[in-house]
Amino acid sequence: MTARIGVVTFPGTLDDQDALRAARLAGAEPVSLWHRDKDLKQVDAVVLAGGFSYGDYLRAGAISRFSPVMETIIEQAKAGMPVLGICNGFQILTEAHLLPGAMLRNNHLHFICRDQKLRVENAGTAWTSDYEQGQEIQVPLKNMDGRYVADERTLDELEAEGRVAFRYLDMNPNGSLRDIAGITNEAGNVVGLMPHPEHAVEPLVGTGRTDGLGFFTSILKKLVTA
Amino acid sequence: MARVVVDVMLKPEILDPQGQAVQRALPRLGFDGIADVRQGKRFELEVDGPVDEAALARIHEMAETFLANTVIEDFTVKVEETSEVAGASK
Amino acid sequence: MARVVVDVMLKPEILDPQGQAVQRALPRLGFDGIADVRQGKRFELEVDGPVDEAALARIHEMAETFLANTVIEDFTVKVEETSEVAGASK
Amino acid sequence: MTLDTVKHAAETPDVSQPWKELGLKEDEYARIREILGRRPTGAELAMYSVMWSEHCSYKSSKVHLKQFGEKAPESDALLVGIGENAGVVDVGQGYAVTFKVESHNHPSYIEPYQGAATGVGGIVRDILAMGARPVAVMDPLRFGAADHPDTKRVLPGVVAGIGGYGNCLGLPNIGGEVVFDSCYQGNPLVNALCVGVMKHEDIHLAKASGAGNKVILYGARTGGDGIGGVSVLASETFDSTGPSRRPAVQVGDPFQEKLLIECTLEIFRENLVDGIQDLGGAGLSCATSELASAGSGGMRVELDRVHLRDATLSPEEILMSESQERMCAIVEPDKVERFLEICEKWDVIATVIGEVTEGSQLEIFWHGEQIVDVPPRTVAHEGPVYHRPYERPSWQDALQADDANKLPRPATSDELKQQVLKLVASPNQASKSWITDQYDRFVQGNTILAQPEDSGMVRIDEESNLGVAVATDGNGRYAKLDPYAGAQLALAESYRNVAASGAKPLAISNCLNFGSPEDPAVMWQFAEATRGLADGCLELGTPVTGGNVSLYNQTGETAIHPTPVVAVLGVIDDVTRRTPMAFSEEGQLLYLLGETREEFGGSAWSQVVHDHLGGLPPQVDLEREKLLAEILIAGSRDGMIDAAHDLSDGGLIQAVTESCLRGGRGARLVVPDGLDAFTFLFSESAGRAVVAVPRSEELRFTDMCGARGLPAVRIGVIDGDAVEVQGEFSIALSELREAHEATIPGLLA
Ligand SMILES: Nc1ncnc2c1ncn2[C@@H]1O[C@H](COP(=O)(O)OP(=O)(O)O)[C@@H](O)[C@H]1O
Ligand SMILES: [Mg+2]
Repeated sequence: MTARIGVVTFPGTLDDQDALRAARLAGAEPVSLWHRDKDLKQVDAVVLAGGFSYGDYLRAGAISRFSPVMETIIEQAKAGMPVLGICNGFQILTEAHLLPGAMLRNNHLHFICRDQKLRVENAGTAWTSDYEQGQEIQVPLKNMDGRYVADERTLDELEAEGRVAFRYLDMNPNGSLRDIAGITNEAGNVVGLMPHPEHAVEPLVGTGRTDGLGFFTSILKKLVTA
Repeated sequence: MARVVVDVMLKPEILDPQGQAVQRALPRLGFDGIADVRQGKRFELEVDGPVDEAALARIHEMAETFLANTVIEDFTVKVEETSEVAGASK
Repeated sequence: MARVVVDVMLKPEILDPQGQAVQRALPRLGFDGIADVRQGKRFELEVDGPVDEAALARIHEMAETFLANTVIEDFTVKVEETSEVAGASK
Repeated sequence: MTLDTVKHAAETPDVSQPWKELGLKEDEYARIREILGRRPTGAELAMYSVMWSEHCSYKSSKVHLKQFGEKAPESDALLVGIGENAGVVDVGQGYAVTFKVESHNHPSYIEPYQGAATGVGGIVRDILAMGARPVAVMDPLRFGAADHPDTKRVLPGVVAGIGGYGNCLGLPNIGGEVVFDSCYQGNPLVNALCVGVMKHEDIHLAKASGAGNKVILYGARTGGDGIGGVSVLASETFDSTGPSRRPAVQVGDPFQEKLLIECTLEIFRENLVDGIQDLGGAGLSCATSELASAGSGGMRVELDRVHLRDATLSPEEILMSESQERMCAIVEPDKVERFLEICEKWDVIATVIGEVTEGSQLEIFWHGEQIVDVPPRTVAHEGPVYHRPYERPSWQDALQADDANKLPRPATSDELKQQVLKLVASPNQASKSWITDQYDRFVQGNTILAQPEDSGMVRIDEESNLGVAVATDGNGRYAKLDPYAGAQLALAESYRNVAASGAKPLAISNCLNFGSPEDPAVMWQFAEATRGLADGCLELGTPVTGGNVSLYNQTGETAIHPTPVVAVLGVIDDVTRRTPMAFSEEGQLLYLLGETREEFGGSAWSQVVHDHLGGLPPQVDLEREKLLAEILIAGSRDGMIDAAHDLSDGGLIQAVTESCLRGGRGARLVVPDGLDAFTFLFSESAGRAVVAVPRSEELRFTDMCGARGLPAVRIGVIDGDAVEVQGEFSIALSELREAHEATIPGLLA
């Protein structure tokens, strides 16, 4: 039996199909979840996909965070269910205070789309166990509000506890503090990052790399062996 | 140093998708009784030197030509007094 | 119908590239003497019914939980009087 | 305020009406009276005036555009031709692809962000209205001089608008163009293209039939957008208590459009619509009259049912409003409930505003009183047709006589090298990644190729790997020198770009950007360009599926260069066989395909080095283009070539530089016998491409070219980290990269 990975569609979510495809390619059973339903259809893990939910109006993720599906997700995440937030999903997780800090407009004020190099700083989370600690990967990045900020104390804490999960390499594309590309919660089940692993799962499309598949194989292994 | 605030809002007849999205979300969050929401920009300018007529005229021009796009936006210029609970003048 | 204005600004310690970009452009456009610019958001809420203590308390809560993200932003709530040259209260 | 009802109009024949202010000519107004047998009501006048405008009626261009139909090549690929929202092409395996380019030039000058954003929104709805899921966008752009201060206002706004809207819709941007020329200073061109995919059986048309079927308006509320002109009517026909000024600018809400797309696709999936039309220019006037005109019966609309954003709008204004993100559907009565349910699911407002009737008239009511009673065809399809006078301009001969081939050429190798560096750094030839990095090219996970590749390519079937490729091109400088040849060169270049990626060109769309049709010289350019394009399409066997005309692109007496932008759509059976442009394998051989002549008229070299425009553009040989395309496609399919890049602006050296930079490898080039280094590097002869051939395939490849009669000459090898032209110069890749990539950020950042 394989694991069921749910992908939430909010109004304005864009990368839900890609996340479902990535889950399928990794061998999981992809399940679509709808923002108005509190019911998670018995999924084992949830991906909050990228896009512009509610147009990114007010603040990216600010409106989605209050949707019915999030009520259940917040509750379940606190109880240990694995949740991965990609881009807009990461923004939703910070707005929901499942992850600390906040996401702001890129420091150069433009949308940026590029092939981005990252270092996996924590290979111990639910979503990164298939990577080596310190492994360098390259996946697409595309965002308008990708600048990660938090106060110094929080940043120090994140560093000290190894909760900076990914760091930008070569170039910081949006002004994120301490080159942070993604973080995890204390328990390691909730992970958020700006770049898009779900766009790097097939050799031909996008940038032609498959460096992102590891997120989905990591969680699958964890769930199936659990 | 004095502070001048320029508020820029979409003209009333122009679609404000952001304000609409906020308004539509409010009842879901349990906030009723808000008939309309418009979202605009607020610029806080710290001015060197005195905020006299001439300075205000320049800021007005700056708002008109740069801070606001008067094809779709209106603006107001106010001098902010030192206190937070300040009076405002146009 | 009364209008309540919520102003949301980034906390002073948070980098504001939008404000900076505005400030950097000013000298090029011939506007000197502006030492700093911060850009924030202004929400104009049209409130059904009276804006009494209770209503203001609700709006304050709405600002705190929704209109602003207090991790990075500060906000103020003001009732706007009918006149344009209005007094402001926090 | 008295309502100008049909009854009132019949009783008051002598009321004076502001037809002139609405842009109608005296004879046009007379014709409206003749059609109706009375004076039009205010609402009718509003409808006719906007539907008979140049933009909606194509009254100046129609007689020329006819050729696209008359000269259409035989093609089994065309499922829906010109005349619908967009043409539809059969790409095999049961799939149909629809694509179209449109302009949003004037609005983008006034308000760059919103003008460009709503341009994207509009073309996406056109594609959606055909029944297709939009899968990609492209944006051919023209701006004034790169260093002009106003370009700094217009360009960043336009780019942010295109990105802001397209990114938020989740449509990958897979290509476009950015060209600078002072002729576009007061008239930037913002063209936008969208591609959509569906199954054959999903094709939908814009027609209203079946008496009793409901007319549903859904999407955004209707506000006062884009009706500046019609307000004249509100204030002149009636008392002036209403708001005096309406905004001419429309503001887009891409979030709303995203919901509209998903909602509409779900409605299609459940087969709930009979006919459908997007609301674009001329809003409800256009949608209702076109749906009724194309259908079998009449239509009755209760205009007061329309959901408004601004309660003070007059009925005329509601009819004219160009509020974005709206669609109009014809739905059978028993399907209405489900239709509305789906709209509710997606938070989309929907209203039944009328129904299809037995009659033949379009009738519109306002709180029970009739304000419109017209034969819909007379509004939508039988507008005025002009045979505007045209004449070859007196200056054309002198322009062509000013031969670019006689310009001074570089005298030394060092000068040659300096000119190469100047060329690759010039704004038109420089890297556009500062712009294209603001566009999402990965979303939907099907992008095979995107900028800066020759064409944009998306996979449309994950199982079979079927894909489509699209390229857009247009060279206003060539077209200025010779509009007939210029249009064919745009076609040829776009065709070549698609083939260079390994796809087979099938059909075209176009956007014809010209000056004022009232100027006989401009009209001549237009006539020549359309004739050239129609002849070219016939010869290449690629039918025109649709397009758009933008006239009056001029400042005072000065028109822009005639700028026909041509988009070619191609199909590739297996996207794993696509040919990228990057030279990435050390040791592979470089072949130049086609024939190089001394052709510098309109060239990038003549512009960059001499600021010159004169002479004749490169010769067109469409038979050769076809042959070249066949070789490029066969070479890709059979694994004989690993990279290909077509030659166009800037000639060979530009193409080699781009391919080397993309692959991060250098090249050693040898000037072939019979050519001098200057001509070899800078000539812009058409019908050429450079390809990288693995050594093991060399013989097979040259045999194929030899057998087919395509000139193919070995010009060098991929090697090292410099571009070296033997006996002339060597430039390090790092230096080329700096030259090529620093320009645009330097101008705009
Ligand atoms: N505005 C734009 N949007 C997207 N892609 C663009 C844009 N402008 C240029 N490009 C891309 O940059 C590349 C180079 O452009 P160009 O030099 O015009 O190509 P070509 O000479 O093949 O027509 C192409 O892939 C083109 O699609
Ligand atoms: Mg090309």
